[in-house]
Amino acid sequence: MIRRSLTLFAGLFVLILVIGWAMGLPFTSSRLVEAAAYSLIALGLNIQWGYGGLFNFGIMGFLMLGGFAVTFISYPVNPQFWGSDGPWMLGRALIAFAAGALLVYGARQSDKIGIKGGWKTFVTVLAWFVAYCVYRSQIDPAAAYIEANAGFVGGLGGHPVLGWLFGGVLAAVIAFIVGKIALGLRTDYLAIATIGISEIIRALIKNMDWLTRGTLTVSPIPWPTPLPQAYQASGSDQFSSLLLARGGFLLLALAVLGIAIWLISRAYAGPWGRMMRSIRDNHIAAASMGKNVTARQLEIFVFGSVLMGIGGAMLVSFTQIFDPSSYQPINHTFLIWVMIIVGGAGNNWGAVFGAILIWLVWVVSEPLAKVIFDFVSYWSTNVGWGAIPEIESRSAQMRVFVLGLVITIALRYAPKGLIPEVVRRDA
Amino acid sequence: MAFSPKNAPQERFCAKSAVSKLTHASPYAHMPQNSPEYEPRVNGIRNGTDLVSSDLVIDVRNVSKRFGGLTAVNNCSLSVRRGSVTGLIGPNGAGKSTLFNIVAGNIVPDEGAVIFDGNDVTGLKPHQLFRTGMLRTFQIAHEFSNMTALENLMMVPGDQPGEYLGNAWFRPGLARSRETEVRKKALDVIDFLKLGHVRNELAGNLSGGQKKLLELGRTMMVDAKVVLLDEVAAGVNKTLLNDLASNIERMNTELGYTFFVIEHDMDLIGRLCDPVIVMAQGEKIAEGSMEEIRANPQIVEAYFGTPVEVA
Amino acid sequence: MALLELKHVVGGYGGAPILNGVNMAIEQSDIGVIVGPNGAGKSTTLKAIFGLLKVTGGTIEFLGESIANSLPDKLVPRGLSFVPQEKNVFTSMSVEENLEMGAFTRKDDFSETMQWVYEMFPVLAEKRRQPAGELSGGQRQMVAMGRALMSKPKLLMLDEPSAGLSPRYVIEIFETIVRVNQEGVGILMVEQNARQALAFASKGFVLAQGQNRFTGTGQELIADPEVAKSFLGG
Amino acid sequence: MTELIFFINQVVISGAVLGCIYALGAVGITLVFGILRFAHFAHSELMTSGAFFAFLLAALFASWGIVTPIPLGFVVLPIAMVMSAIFALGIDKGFYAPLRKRGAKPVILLIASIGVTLMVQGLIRLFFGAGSYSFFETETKDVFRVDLAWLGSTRPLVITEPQLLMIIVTVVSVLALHFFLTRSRLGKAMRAMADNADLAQVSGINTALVVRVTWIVAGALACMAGTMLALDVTLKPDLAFNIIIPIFAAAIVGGLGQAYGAIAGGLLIGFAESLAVFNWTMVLRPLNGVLPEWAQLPATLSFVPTEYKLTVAFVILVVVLLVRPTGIFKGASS
Repeated sequence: MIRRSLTLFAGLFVLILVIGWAMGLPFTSSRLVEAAAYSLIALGLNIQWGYGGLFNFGIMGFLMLGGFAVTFISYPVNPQFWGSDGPWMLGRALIAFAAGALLVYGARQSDKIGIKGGWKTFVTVLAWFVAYCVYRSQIDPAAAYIEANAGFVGGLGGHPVLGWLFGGVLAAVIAFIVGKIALGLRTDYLAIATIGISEIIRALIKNMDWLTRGTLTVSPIPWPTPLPQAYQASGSDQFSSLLLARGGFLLLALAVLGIAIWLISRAYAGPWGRMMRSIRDNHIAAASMGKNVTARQLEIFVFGSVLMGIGGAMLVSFTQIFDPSSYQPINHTFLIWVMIIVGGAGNNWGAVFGAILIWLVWVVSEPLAKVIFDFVSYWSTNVGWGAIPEIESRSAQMRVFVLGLVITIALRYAPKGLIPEVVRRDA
Repeated sequence: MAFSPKNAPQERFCAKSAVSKLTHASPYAHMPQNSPEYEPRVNGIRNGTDLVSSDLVIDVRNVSKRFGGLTAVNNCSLSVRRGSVTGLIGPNGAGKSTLFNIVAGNIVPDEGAVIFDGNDVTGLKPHQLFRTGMLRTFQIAHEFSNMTALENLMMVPGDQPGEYLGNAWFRPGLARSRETEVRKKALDVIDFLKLGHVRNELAGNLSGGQKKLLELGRTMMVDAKVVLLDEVAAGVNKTLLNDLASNIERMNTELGYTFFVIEHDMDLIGRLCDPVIVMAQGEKIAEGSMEEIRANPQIVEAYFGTPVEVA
Repeated sequence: MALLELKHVVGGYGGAPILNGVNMAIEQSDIGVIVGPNGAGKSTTLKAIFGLLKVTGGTIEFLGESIANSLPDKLVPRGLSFVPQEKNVFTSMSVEENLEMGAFTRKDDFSETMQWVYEMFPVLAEKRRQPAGELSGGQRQMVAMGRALMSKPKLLMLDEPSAGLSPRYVIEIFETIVRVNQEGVGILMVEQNARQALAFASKGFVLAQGQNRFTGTGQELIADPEVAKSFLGG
Repeated sequence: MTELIFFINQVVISGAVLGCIYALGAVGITLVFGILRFAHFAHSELMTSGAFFAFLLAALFASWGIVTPIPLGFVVLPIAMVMSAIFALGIDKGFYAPLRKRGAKPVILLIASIGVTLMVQGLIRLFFGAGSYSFFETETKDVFRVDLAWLGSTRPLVITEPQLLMIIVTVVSVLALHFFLTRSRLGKAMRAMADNADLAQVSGINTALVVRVTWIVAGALACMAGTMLALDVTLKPDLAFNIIIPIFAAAIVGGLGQAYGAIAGGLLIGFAESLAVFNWTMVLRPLNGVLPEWAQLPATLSFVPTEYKLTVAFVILVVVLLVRPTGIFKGASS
């Protein structure tokens, strides 16, 4: 098993060298930083699906939360907003929100004062409606005012690493709420529910212009490590300063990844992992053996989502732009699933391997498809069938097909992944 | 021996033979018998230690459960005496398994209450019942199929420090020392069950009988007040079954475990259980020793069956 | 030539075999009853005959032709029919639709057979439009038997037809089974109510650990002290 | 009265159109779930590919100079439906059947259907690029305006020809489906297998045949839904991928496995979405004359801003799952 893993990783290393040789070092170094972030995200899904058997199809939503978090923390402070009535109006909206929440909570407790059955339902629905109206009455003008006078709220000017951490925290909070609502559902319902939740998160982030600038995008978001410009200023040439800067970012990303792997492995190797696997295998028996299945599933869902949030924040930090409309279920949910299925659910190294491999396949399939198309086009022109039209845009679509092909082949011929889960045998 | 409870309370030491037989008011009546001190509905009362004589460790009161149009358990009342091995028999579909699932918290009854050790535990979740000291096995083995036999046992003990992320990350010593204990105990149990040769095998690959043994082994991993055994003999070979039975007897007489057993194997019931409760159509129809049950023509008809007159 | 003949049948669900050499022979005039402890392979035998699990050894012949590992959609038209123990009606479909499903493999007009079934179970005629899921346990068992009879089988196999029924219904179901047999349908059934069923069985088979332990007429088996002691509960 | 007609135009008609499309999509999903017990995610791609089949056929017909009184999309629909049915059968044979044979869990089939989604979408994009197409490049989209001045309305009732045809076609196919499921032998066999697959097999029903019929029906209905969606708006490679959530919501709200539930769920979600984003100010404007200065209605007054239309389906889904987990009609529990 170990030999197989080492061989596969060695192969991966060779693949990276080949890509580096063919595509150049700047391209490859960028892809490697992204691969590190995707590894972290894949580990998050591995925890949820591989360890916990939970079906999360809403990864995109958690990545967006992470992206928003790092933007909010690390983007420079917007004096126009803080100097206007905006904070005050937002405060009022916040109070309205709290009041609404209190109202709904009160309605849900209304049976204590003798309102029962249908009446309680009626009161609760009415409370929801009133709370919604109260909140909208405050937030709508506040949003309009901020958008008109200050553009958007802006950032807090904090360190990007703080933003990564906040990404994890934000993802944890949302995952907790989502888990409370949805984790009791059957697998297929859970899949649909999590997709729906991620779509709601996307709709909110995309349209809350006052908070996120929506489709107008926010950039440049600062790096946690020195930017290439900083190296250039201190006298390095363009090429090496680019590499130095990316190398620095990569080191930081790898450090985060390393810490994550260390923490996960430590927990998973012991009783915690055993308990989680028992819940995944047979939650009825696990409950009868005293494990609090609901709480533990929530725990693992939150844990996994935290890694997704941090990974999503890293990606946005690296590209320096937060563009809500660039998030797509294919690129940000299904891609991660393919990584896990191909790499091997339930095995951390499998998840990392799958993440790096699939990310490279994903980014390389476009130029590769272009080369193939060019070749075929050249040949077909010579034969007299004419050239392939619009090669550029067609090659860009090729990777979606390749992704689908890879996952179906993996399910058929290596259903447990390339580095499958290891059975923990006692010596 | 692997099963010495650390702080076995003396009052639990209560062998079958040592307890004088309860007088069963009218064991063969078709109506459920409610002793006078029972109130018909006690839902919602918790920790009412006064409700029950401490002699009864499980006390099921007027429980009903319907699935759609089918009434699986119908106003059923029965009890299990502390320290006894109580058998539950009845024809297929009599509601035994449903009743078991209600007692174990896997099914919430429509009506009635389950009193466990003096507390109303109706509606408690299985993992909460585990903490009160009630353990169960399943009729169809519920093994953790992708874990080894040893892991199947090691996961059982509650409150393992290593099951909490904080301890697993920052206090590995604490987790490790408990882990060693748990492992030792699991190995003892595995040896006792003669499963040593398959301890590293995935539980999903074991034979039906071995899975059953593993289930029994899980109940040995902790010190339980009551163990519910759901058809533990099915698929277990005779020799092993003998070991199993003597083990159950020993756990009962020496360590004071109480057992509540559903079983189709009449030999095993006859050997282990006193009293035996007979259920039919969701109700308790009789209770008594195996000899008494066998001697009753009505029960023999309902359960063992009598020849039909055919033209 | 027997209607159905099993010789040294070995089979299981892929893992260790559950059947380790089962022998049986049933004529069209027979009522065969299989008894034995849980896990002895009683239901498994019926499933093996009906192609629902893999037969790896021995032969199963129906009307002289090998039918081992044939699927039900090939067996039903040949004259075999099976009533499973649980979930044996289509709960969301009406009684009449349930019966129609039993006649799915028939291309000819089956209204006469349906009439015959309704005569045998008059209560079903009353409830023909009602969803089968709303019926009581005993009535469901009748629907299940009716469904199986709609294909005009030569041999009807029943898996614990009396399971979960009150004693009154048990007797009724057994009487119906005898009546079906008198109409010329061979019966092979698994029963927990062993003594009761063996009383009217022309052939009895006691299975244990996937093998025949005793074979004889029902009366012989009941009279055998060893069978009575080990398998009939004293 | 003008306001009422406005309401009908904005909510009733557009809700009905959306509801029909959701319903036809959800029926396919629910049938596949009932028979094969897995959530078929790639249904969106059956819809999109079906629409492209219809589009290609319509273009072919147009190039032959065939002119029809109704939009070509509807004329070629039957042929496109046959092609889609064959396509669906092919997908099952190529990707799902081998997994089923191995005894894979429904979750694995669900993931496989994601793979199929990606492949089909990749192929469509490969051939058609990422742009959008219209059925009405050569034809005109007829718009019927029913003048209702005699009712005192200053606005006409507006419905386009495709919308009208769409509603008619949906009603006809739902009726046909109803008769197929309740009267035909195969339809009954499908219901039987959805009810209890093991018993269906024991009864001698050829379950492999039922699976094939299911794919044929699901593929054909998906093609119909996709084509009608493309006729109503425009044809894009991600045409149905964007509405798969409301369609799943419709199937779940109706109770997975219940064909009639899916239709009800589809209509419910379609109307709910239209109603949620409806701007009440348009209807309530006469009140502005009565209300004092400070309480004038704002320019837009809707339950949900238009940007959040998609979330409506999901909120309904969550509420239904929490209140009645098996859907409005009791769904299958796998």
